[in-house]
Amino acid sequence: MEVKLEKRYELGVPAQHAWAILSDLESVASCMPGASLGEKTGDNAFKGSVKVKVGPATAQFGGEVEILSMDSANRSLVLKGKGADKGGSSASMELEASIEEADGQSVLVGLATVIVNGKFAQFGGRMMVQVSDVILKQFVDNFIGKAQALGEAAAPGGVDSSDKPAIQTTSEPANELNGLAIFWALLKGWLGGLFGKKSAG
Amino acid sequence: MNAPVKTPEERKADLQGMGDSRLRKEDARFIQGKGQYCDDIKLPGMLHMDIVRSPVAHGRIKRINKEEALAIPGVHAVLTADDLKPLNLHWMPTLAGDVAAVLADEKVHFQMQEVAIVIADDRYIAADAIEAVEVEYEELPVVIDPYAALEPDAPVLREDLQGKTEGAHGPRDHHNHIFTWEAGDRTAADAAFDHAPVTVSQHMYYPRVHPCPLETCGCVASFDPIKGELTTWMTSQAPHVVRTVVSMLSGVPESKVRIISPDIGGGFGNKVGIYPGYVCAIVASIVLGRPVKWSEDRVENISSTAFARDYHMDGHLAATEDGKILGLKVDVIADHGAFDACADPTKFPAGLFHICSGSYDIPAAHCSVKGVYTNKAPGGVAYRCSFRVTEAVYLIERMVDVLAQKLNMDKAEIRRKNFIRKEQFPYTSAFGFEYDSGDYHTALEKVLDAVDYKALRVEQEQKRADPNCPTLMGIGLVTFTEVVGAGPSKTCDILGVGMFDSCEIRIHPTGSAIARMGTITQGQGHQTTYAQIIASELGIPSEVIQVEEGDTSTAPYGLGTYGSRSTPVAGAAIAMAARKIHAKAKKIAAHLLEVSEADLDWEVDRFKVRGNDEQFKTMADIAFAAYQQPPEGLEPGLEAVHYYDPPNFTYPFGIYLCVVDIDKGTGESSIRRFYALDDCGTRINPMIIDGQIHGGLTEGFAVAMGQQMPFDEQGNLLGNTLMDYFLPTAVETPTWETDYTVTPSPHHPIGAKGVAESPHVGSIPTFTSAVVDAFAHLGVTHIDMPHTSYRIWKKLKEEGVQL
Amino acid sequence: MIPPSFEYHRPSTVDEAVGLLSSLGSEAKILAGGHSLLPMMKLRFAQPEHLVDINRIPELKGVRVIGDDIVIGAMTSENSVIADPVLNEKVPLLPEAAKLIADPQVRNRGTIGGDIAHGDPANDHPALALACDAVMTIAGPNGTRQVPASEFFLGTYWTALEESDILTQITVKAFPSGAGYSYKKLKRKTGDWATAACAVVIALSGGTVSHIRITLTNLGPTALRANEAESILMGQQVSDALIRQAAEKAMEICDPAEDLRGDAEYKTAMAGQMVQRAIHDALSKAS
Amino acid sequence: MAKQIVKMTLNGQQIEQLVDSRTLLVHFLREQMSLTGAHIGCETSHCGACTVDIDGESVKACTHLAVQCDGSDVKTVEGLAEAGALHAVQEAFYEEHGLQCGFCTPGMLMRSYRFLQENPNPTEDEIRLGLSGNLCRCTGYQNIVKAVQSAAIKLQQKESATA
Repeated sequence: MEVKLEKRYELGVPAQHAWAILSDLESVASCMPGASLGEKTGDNAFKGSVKVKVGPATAQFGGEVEILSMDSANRSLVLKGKGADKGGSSASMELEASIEEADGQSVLVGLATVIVNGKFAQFGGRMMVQVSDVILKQFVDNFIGKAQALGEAAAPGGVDSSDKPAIQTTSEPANELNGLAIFWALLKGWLGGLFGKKSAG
Repeated sequence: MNAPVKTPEERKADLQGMGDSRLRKEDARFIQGKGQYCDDIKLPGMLHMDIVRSPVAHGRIKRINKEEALAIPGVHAVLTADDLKPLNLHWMPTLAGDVAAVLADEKVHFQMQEVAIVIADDRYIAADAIEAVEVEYEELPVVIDPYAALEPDAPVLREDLQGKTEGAHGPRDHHNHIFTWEAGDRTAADAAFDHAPVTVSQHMYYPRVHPCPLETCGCVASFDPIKGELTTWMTSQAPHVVRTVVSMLSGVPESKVRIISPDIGGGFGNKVGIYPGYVCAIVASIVLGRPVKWSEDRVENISSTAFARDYHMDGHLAATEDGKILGLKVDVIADHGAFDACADPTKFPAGLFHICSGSYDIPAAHCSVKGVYTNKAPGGVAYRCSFRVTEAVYLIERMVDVLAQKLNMDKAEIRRKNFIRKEQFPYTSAFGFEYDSGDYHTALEKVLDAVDYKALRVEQEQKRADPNCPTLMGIGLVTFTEVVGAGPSKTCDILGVGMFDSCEIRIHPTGSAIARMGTITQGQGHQTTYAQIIASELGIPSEVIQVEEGDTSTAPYGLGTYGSRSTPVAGAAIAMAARKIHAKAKKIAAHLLEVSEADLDWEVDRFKVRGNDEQFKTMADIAFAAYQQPPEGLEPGLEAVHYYDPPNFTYPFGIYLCVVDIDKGTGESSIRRFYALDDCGTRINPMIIDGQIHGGLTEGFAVAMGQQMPFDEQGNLLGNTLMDYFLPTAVETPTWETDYTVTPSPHHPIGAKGVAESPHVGSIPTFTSAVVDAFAHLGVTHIDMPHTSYRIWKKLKEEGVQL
Repeated sequence: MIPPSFEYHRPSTVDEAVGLLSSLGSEAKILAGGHSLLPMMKLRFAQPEHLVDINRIPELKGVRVIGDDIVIGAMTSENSVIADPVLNEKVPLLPEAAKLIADPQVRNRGTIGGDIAHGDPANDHPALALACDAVMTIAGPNGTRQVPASEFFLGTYWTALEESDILTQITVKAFPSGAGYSYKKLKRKTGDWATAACAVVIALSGGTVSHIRITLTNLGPTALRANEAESILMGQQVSDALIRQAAEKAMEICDPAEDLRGDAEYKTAMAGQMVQRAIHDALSKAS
Repeated sequence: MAKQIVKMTLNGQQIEQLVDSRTLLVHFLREQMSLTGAHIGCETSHCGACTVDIDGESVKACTHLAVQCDGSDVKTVEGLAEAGALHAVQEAFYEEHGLQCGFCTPGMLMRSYRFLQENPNPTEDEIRLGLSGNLCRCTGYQNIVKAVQSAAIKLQQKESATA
């Protein structure tokens, strides 16, 4: 089962801070609810795992994540992750993500193609789009948190000119997607009217 | 004191023989929860097997890690293809001349394919252990569409067959091509089309569906290492065939293999095949020396064992302006999935699809069926029908409707015009079938009168004229002929074994009897109806006739129960065996009555001396004498075995009419009326026949209105639980009206033709005919199944029908 | 299909249950009717280490009238809802709609609270709760709180319930006198979830609409209330044309997930059909 | 593994058994108690072949834990006939040809048994709704409906006879 998700999230942080996070796989991973990076398996490749809780259901995928291409000039990258769980499901995601600058505002733009096979596709398909929405909102909240922290870290000396300041450790990333976080994610999502367009395929 | 003397009619009634709506002998155990189904069997020391299955539809197995599973307390073994290789059991032959992986050998070819098995103390531990077996796959491009599979650059699905240009059924012209099978005369058919004033063509897809009996597949394999004997209880519709195959596979002599089909919770074709689960449980039992049980769950059942249909059909008819059909051409792309595991007679890779000229006198016809591999589960079984006959009947009945629409003729009229006439029987079709008997015109008129067809058409006209009418009304009519009772061994065999069937009858000294057959009931009521045949033939009350089936150590060899072959083939064997006994009994009677056989008349339950009602010997008297004082030169005892090789198939037919009302707003359809007239020749037990017809109609309703096995592009089967796979409840199921005519089969000893499948075969195109008819005034000639509200609504929208 | 191992707990009071949930943490799940949770466990989607069975907590069952509140215990079974005299008299929408849920056996186990707490937009009670202006009573580690239905359903499988919370009561008020009501549910077969469903409560005074609720099942990430559709009819004399307009408004807020029941276009269209039919049916019962 | 003692009345008899907390009632009955009447058809509570009676209610035993039956009164098809006499629904299913392969029958019987106590004088539509949690692949339900109608009459006659 394949689902395409197109998302735009206004970040309210300077673009280079956003890019600093986005271009660093480890900090991106730490924004992903339930995700953790393991050993480095290549220049831009890591072993990784992600645990997702949706209501009573839990999915734990182990696999690999790799940055296929990165274009710092345009602040965009292409990332591929794939993995499998023990219960007979496998999943892969190809994500084109970039930071756009629109009238001083930085916007995180993501186009994700998610393919799920096995039990989750057979039984979970009904909920895939909604659940992805929820997970991505959680991701973006963590992302903004980190980017803002960067800003604070850099101040008062003004924003570091280099696009790659040292990553500060900020609020502990959620070790799994939990109901309360989702609650806020959704509430903000609605207030901000930020839900993106989606197309189930 | 003397018992009152009974009239022959009274004695006949006492027998409960043929024609009697005798209550079922098997029910006593079922209504008290004492049936014995496969999963009810519990043996000392029995272990449980569960199966690790592929989540991907096409992939290479990179790594299998058993360690974690083996570490779980209570796990005895984890086996993969590598473990089966030394035994040469990792692949097995299929009934269709292909091979199928028992456990995936380096590659998986469909989602839910068997990859490894786990043997554990109980099913709970086994279920935990399959989760602990880690399998790493390299995903390969998936091919779901058979047309795409035939593209030159399509991925190679069956690497094991690469370079093989010759398949079991002739040349292969593409790496995903299995066979191309043809019947009829292409030249003659082309000629008919060349000169025909009218031709019509229609493409139609018969979706992949699943028989889905309420009981899934399973077995208990028990190998006795001391005696070297293998006993297996198995949900099988053909235990003897299984015994032969198991012996061939395992090397255990057939004399030491015993297959027992216990009570079976419905088959409908799902339990004809020999599945990896069976083979693995048997191997595990041989390896571990302990009984091993395998019980499939519902998701496994729908996903991996025995789909049916999946035919992409193009039909063409040539005709005169006034609707006389001159020629028929059919081209089919048959999606067989990953392995060709269809259960058809060996010489017929498309089964008996060439019955597709139907009930009509068509001078020239040709059909061609092309089998294709895709990344789907193997199967292609006959789902409550004779081999591919459902597809054939659907094709021709749809085409005749399409032609009628083109010519603006009434459905009934065009059928009257093209029917094979009563006096033409026995009739040889353009495909070479010799139809045994039929009277289609009489049956059609009976149905049209019963439902007042004219009035229905008037009502339909009025509703079409009224824009505010909330429903579309459709009338479906189907006049089908089946070919069942496979089959004559000159044309039909399975693995080289002719498709005869058998019966052994033993009359005990006290006049009761035991009879055994090579078939196996799955709800058809053999234990009841078979006894009725013997009762009528031998004058022994049904009540004292014990019928046993399904145990290969006691029953004579038979090919099993599917394709409506039990009554046509085993039923004939029963009559013939009884007649052998009857002949011997007559000799004994003559001896006892001290007259010549020529002076004896048979009356219900006795031989009597002609013209003297006082002088007679009942079958009970004769049975005792057979063991006590047989005549000179006649061996003692009273029993017989008969192997019946049918001279021909039988050709049951039926006329079905359906009225459907479609909600213009939601696309919901409601079956207002369904009238089914069946002619199955001689009727053995009318009560059971009606029950079989109700059931077949209901399965037909399910197929036509809701059943489907949808796959996404990655080969995930969506909807493999009973939440999504449509099995209608009592609420959705229509109320059925049944009727009959009787046209006995001239070549069958008792004139019976077989019945249980006609209602499935005949009803499916009737529903489609009705749904399409609701749209006919808009120029719609065909709508593919299933006719779900969703799909019908899309059609309503397409045609601009507004509420 | 075999569930994974877990520890089974059977508290006899709500406090005990909440205590268990907070001490056991995120690996504990509440077992109510079990007809959503156990199948998920059998498919190994859910693998909780602890099940807290709240079926033997008397205070969670039954329907009581407290002043003009009708208080429904969260563990009241669907069949009890169907049979309850108070609900049939004062909130007849609930029993009528409950008859369309699952099948007779499942309705013996399935509970109104479980149906709501699961947060599945396909479940029927969320839309019914919105139509009845229900208020949810939630017991948690920090005592009990009340959340109106309008703020309870937050997304697919997500509600205002936090990890150690238990939904204990659903409180509704009697319908206005003479109110008409209806639940129209399109489904593939008995026992299925709704392809689209609509609940309507409507009251008239002097020929115009004085009270109306229009809510939708399985047409978005949560149950939906069609406010704009309501306002089209509110205070108006109902006409077929207005009903059609209201249906169109309701369709505008639909965002259903595509599945085997149909695509978004079909489900949205069916929402329109169900809304119209439910309004007509409700009107026929209003006086 | 978490095992617990469970006490229940099973077909009129007091029993006390040690069960694993995850043991499904249907497996407990079939494997631990060797009562194989309740069958497993779908495992997702759709087919009703596992229907049993718990404390006067029809329940699908494939979606119910054995431990949940602690202190309950459980009746299975094996307990339907009393003192060797078939129950009216058993007689009726036999007489009206309400079964074929027999696999759904125990569930159908147990549901009909309970349904006719919930609604002693049902219409055909009420019967079809009342049995809508039980699937049958063989009969098309027509004779099952007839059987339930006939059982209803039998039970009413028994009533008036004893009254």
